[in-house]
Amino acid sequence: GSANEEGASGGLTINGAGASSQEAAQSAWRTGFLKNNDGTINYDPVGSGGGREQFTSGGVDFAGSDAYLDDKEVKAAQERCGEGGFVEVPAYVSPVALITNIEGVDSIKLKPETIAKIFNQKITKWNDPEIAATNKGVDLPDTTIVPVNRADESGTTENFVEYLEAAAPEQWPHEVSGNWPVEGGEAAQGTSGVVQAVKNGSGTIGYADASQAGDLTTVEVGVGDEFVKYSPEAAAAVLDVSERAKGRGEHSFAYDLARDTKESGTYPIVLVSYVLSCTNYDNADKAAMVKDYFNYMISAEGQKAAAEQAGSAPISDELRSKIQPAVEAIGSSNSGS
Amino acid sequence: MSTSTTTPEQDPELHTPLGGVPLTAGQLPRGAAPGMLVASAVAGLLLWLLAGWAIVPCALLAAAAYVVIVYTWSRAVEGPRKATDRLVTAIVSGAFLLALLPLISVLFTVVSKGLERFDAEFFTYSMVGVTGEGGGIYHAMMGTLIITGLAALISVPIGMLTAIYLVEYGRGKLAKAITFFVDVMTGIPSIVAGLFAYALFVMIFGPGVRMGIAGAVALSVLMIPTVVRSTEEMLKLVPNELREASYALGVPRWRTIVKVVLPTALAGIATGVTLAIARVIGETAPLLVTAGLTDGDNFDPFDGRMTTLSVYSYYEYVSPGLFAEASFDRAWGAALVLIIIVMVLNLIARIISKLFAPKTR
Amino acid sequence: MASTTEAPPRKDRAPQRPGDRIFAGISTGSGVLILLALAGVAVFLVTEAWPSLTAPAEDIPGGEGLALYIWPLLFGTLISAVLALVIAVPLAVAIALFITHYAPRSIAKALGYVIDLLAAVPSIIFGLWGINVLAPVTVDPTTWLSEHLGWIPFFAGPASSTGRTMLVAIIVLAVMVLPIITAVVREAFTQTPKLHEEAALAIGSTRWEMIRMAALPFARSSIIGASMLGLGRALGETMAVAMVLSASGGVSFNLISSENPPTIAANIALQFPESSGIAINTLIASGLVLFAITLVVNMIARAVINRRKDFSGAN
Amino acid sequence: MAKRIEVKDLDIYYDKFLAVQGVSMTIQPRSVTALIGPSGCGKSTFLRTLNRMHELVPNARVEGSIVMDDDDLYAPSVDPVNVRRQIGMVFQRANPFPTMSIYDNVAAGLKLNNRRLKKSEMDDLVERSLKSANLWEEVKDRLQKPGSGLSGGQQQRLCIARAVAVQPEVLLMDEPCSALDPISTQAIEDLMLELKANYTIVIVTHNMQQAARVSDTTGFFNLQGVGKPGELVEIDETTKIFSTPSQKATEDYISGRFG
Amino acid sequence: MAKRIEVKDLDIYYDKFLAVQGVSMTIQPRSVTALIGPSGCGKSTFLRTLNRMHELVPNARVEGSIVMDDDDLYAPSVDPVNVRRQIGMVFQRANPFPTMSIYDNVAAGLKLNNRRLKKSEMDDLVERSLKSANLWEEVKDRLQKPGSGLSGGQQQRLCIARAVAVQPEVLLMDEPCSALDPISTQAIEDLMLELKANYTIVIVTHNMQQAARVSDTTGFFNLQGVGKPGELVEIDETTKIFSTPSQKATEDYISGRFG
Ligand SMILES: Nc1ncnc2c1ncn2[C@@H]1O[C@H](COP(=O)(O)OP(=O)(O)OP(=O)(O)O)[C@@H](O)[C@H]1O
Ligand SMILES: Nc1ncnc2c1ncn2[C@@H]1O[C@H](COP(=O)(O)OP(=O)(O)OP(=O)(O)O)[C@@H](O)[C@H]1O
Ligand SMILES: [Mg+2]
Ligand SMILES: [Mg+2]
Repeated sequence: GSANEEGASGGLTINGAGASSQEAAQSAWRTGFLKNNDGTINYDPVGSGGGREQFTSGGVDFAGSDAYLDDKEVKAAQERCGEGGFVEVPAYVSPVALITNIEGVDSIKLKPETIAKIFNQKITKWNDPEIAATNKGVDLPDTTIVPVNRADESGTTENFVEYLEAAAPEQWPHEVSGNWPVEGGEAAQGTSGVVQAVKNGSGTIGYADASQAGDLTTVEVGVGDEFVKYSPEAAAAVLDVSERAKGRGEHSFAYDLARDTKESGTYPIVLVSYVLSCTNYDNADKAAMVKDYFNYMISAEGQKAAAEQAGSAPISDELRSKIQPAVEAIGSSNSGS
Repeated sequence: MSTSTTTPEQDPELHTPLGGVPLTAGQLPRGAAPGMLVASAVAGLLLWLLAGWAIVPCALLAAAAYVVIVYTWSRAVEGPRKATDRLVTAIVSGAFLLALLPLISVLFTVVSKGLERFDAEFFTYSMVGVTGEGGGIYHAMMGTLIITGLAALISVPIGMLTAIYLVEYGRGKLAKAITFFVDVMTGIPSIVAGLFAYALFVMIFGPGVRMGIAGAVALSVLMIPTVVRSTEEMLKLVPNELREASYALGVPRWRTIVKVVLPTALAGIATGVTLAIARVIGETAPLLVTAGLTDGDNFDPFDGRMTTLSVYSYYEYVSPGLFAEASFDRAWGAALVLIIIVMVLNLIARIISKLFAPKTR
Repeated sequence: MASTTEAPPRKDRAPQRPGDRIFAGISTGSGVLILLALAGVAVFLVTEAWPSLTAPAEDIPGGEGLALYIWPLLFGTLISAVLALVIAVPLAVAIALFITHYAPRSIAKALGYVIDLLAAVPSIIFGLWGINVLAPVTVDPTTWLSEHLGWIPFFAGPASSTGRTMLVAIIVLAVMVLPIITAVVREAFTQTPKLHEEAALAIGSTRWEMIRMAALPFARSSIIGASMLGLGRALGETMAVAMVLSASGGVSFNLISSENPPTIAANIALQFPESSGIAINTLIASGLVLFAITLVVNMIARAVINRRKDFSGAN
Repeated sequence: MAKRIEVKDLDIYYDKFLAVQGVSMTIQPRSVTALIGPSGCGKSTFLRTLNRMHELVPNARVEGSIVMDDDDLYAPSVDPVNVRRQIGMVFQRANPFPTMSIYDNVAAGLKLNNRRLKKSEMDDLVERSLKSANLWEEVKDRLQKPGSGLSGGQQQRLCIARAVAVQPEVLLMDEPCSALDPISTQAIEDLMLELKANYTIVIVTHNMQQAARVSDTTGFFNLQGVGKPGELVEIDETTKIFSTPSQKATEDYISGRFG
Repeated sequence: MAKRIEVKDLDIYYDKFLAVQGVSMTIQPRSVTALIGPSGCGKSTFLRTLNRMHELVPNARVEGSIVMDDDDLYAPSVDPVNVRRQIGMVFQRANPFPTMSIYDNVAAGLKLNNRRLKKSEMDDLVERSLKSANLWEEVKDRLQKPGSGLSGGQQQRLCIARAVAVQPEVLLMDEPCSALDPISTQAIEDLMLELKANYTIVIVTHNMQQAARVSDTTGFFNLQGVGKPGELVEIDETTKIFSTPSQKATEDYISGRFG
């Protein structure tokens, strides 16, 4: 252990908790940030709910969350942070890939309606005419479709379901939540569980963080008249066409994503994960460190590090310029002392 | 003689031997059973290799064939009792082999995947500043030892004393209640234990508290019932005769317990304690909410986050990022280390119990 | 010359020497401490669960009320734990017997150690092993079962194509509790007095009859105790089940499809991290139910043990 | 029916410790053979080799041969279960099964051999066995109580009843009367005299008068000294041993008449 | 040093079963009191009440009083541990500690009570105790071996040595010689005669001759019938009991002289 640098002892510690989807990115940010700064940063991947709860109760200095705060939480957060309110910015954007394991098929295109029908178990065979229609020239087998979903409540599910509801409202009558609403599919824990299940099964299709798709076949998703394969740029593009949610304070950049976009070159199934902090900390050093850390996270450099480590999609410069002022607002009322 | 009233009455029937089978009659030929075993195994192998059946049905079939043939043959030649004995022998040995399958499979999986990262860096570095490849588990290893050690320090005395209370002192309502609720405690899901410990520490230290000792408390909630139960069972097996022998020497009860009862039951208790440790050392959820997760070394259980091997391994596995291979290697390596730690503990427990165990058998 | 008057006459009924009183005191204290801790857990559970107990049905996740939310979980918990125990207990007893009574003396110890190794494997490894190794292996046999024995409710099918079924969860649980039960039972078997084993052999018992006459009755209470320990473990096991089981269905005896009821503990682990508000209360309420179940099951087991208390092997 | 047992050059070991050396004797059928000798000389050890109980002690071994009628008890083809089935034993230390009721203790052996015994027959046999061990009157009202709640002598008699119930052909008894009062002792002695019409009986006793009263043949075991193995010094007709023993050691032992 | 024990109207219960009823007797200091009677009449039970071992059986109770010198043994203020320190006991069934070596078994009374002696003193005490139980010669070479590897009689003597080693003021012995050969029996009887100069000794024996040889006072227990409690029929000087007992029952029992 002697090889480790001072660690906990050197400088300040700031603690975070929240979405486990951000864990890999947080690790990259932490490492990158601490190369040039002193101190310690911890991040407990207890889940978005836990992260938000601990943030609003004052247990942690910052939080990561796959969903933005709801109204009740906004109030709690404002109460915790006091005067200046809280900072809520998207920092982690990750495309959600549809992964399949169908014998003899290594590329497949699906329209949103078809995807909804598949996951709603209305289409049950891979050689269904509806699938065949968008996959001319692909030799689709006569196997049963096994849809794989997340067993645990997750931001990935919530974002995917949101997409289905927006892009194929007719075929997807279910309510949006982090819980998978359809019974009878294959359920697996965590991203790795879904990937595992898709890999081990046959005729399987699932949704997972694109970074974990590995060598599984990914679905090209129908957007407007074209089919888009996931890519970081295509994913990040969604944020640029989306609306910012209103009435949540000036430093809150929560987005209602335009899932039904027809915009060419956007990949609409994305997970957007936020980081949360207060604008005001009693401890000036801490405030400075949080601010620096947030700055690093959204910086081009930070986004690149996350992309390299966690496979996320870097946010666009345009978005960065929009959210930068919120991060700049972090400070301390005790800064004089 | 004045004892005529109690003289047993004449009883011709009882007083003639039943006459049994001749000593050598009704024996399967020597080597019959092993021979049959080999024959069924070979038949199974043939089915597998030549007929191309799957290995599992082949093995099952071979085992079933062996059992049936030996049983019927023995029943015909040696009679039902001997046949049953052979049947049970086959079943018991078969059960043992069956249990070895998952064990071998699990160990093979862990060792083959875990050995990948058994290098010096792995054992001497923490995860500070590590992205992608490299990195080590030193911090998590120490965290595991500290937190589990503390948990054992809390639960072993409490658990053993409670078991002693239940077996040696406990009468009446209190004892009943304790026995009963200890059982109930075995069913607490680990995450609930973690949340409970967290809530407890929040009451004392305020929200967001993360410290090693909170993790140890959470683990204790899970560990105590195992310690109590296994110790209790072992104490109950100590013959009353020994307690009486000690009391008769004017030895007070507590000394009798400490010096006679406990040493007699020690081997079993040691096994129970290691089981309890093994039960909790692999917990993740309760530790994440109480002790948290950190990249660096922190060996102070009363301040700040501590990583344990299981939590480390779990999160290396579930959120590997793009360098999944490196992450998975670390996850499996940590798991292997975890198993080795428990093995060593087990070994120590065995040595302890050997040193103090009854020298009878 | 020590005399009984040495101790000043006291009014209390059971005079004890200080050592005894201290020892009895601390051991009673530990027991009480456990009760307090448990009371703490219970209070924690009840207060945390309370909002969901009083909440209107449509606020509970699933929208059909607490009872309907928990019932499949409860069912899944019970069926997995009970069946795991049904597999594990006979196996564990058999293994313990093998080690103590069948295996050659020279290697028996080593064998015991080998089985203890299983206890050393953390849950997540069992989870990983279940997904990676066991589940794929079961796909073919379960397909066969659903085709040929489909009339048995357990094997109704259709068989899962990934093998992440209740059956696999049960097997994993069984493997997990096996070493716990084995270890305790094995110790009980080794403690069986030679005197009684010899008594049985001397009336001409075969090895198995001797075991039935002397070893099994002697270890009876330990077997039940160990099973309770195993049951607790199986009921409360979180991570392995969460990882292995494809929990996407409701109440069903079908063990081999991909639609399985989740278990309470696994469900808490799965849903807790991303939950907030009433959903968390609901999860805790399900924990409370698990608590109650353990209570009832143990009540029954205790009753069974106490029925033959006089016939304890310690006499 | 009753069996003759021929012992030749028997050496008995506990691991490396030679406990008994070079015993040769013939145990006559339809008779009572008594074994006497000082404590620790190997009587129990020897008795336990006769029905292959000795080999249950870890690392214990036997060299030499024991032949019953024409079968070598230690031949590889012989199943010790059959041996013990035919050669019953009462131990020095009473060992009723603590987990069984008094009734079940006696019935334990019966259930093994005649499974299909009717309840009434079973009751009958249990009653008769207990009667012959002179225990029936004392326990008939509490047959379903555990066997461990009996007095020392009652436990001993329970073990005798258990051994008799299976009707073996040879009965080995290790100090069966040591815990018994004169009345029960008399009853057990009567039982032995009755049984010897059909059985072969070997008893170990410290009570010379008892040996003189019940046995036809008496064997005297002795030790040369501490740490030395026990040996069979002399075996002969009981009357001869107690009147004109041929060995000085025997005479010395007998003449210090106690008991 | 030696104590007088006064028993008055003692009723002894096992749960609801009245095992012994209405016993009153005086046990004289510096003497040997023998208790005789048929098996199951409550001798052991009675003996175990004298040092409060009886209450260790679950639900067992005692009514009446036992006074030693001037202390009521069952007074609420009396610590049973102190009682047992002063009143030692040898059990009917030998029970050496299996966890301990032979040496430690003898030293158990001291070691378990944490009374520290110098190594040499302890060695000395162990040797003396073993010698007085006539076991020294047989075990001196294997003092560190487990006590359970001894023969039945050796175990019994080991237990006697263990009881003697703590030098109690009263010594209760439940059939101490039942598993012993005449030579050891003689040695134990000698020991009793020696000890009685300073101790109070109570023995239970089935052996009338032994009672006659060693005891000063003899008490006869009997049962009225099956299921009835045991009673003390008569207690008197040994010579008187064995020559002119005042009760018919005593005479009947004595006259069937066995053993
Ligand atoms: N633990 C017990 N529970 C219930 N009853 C018991 C218990 N121990 C003994 N008894 C009964 O109490 C009575 C007296 O038993 P006790 O052991 O005192 O007899 P004893 O005179 O010592 O006989 P023995 O000479 O055979 O040793 C007997 O009827 C016996 O069955
Ligand atoms: N399990 C054992 N392990 C080692 N030595 C033993 C064992 N059992 C007995 N011995 C030794 O073997 C010798 C013979 O013992 P055995 O029990 O045969 O004596 P015994 O003649 O029956 O004596 P007793 O009359 O006291 O019962 C003794 O020296 C004894 O210490
Ligand atoms: Mg003997
Ligand atoms: Mg008695």
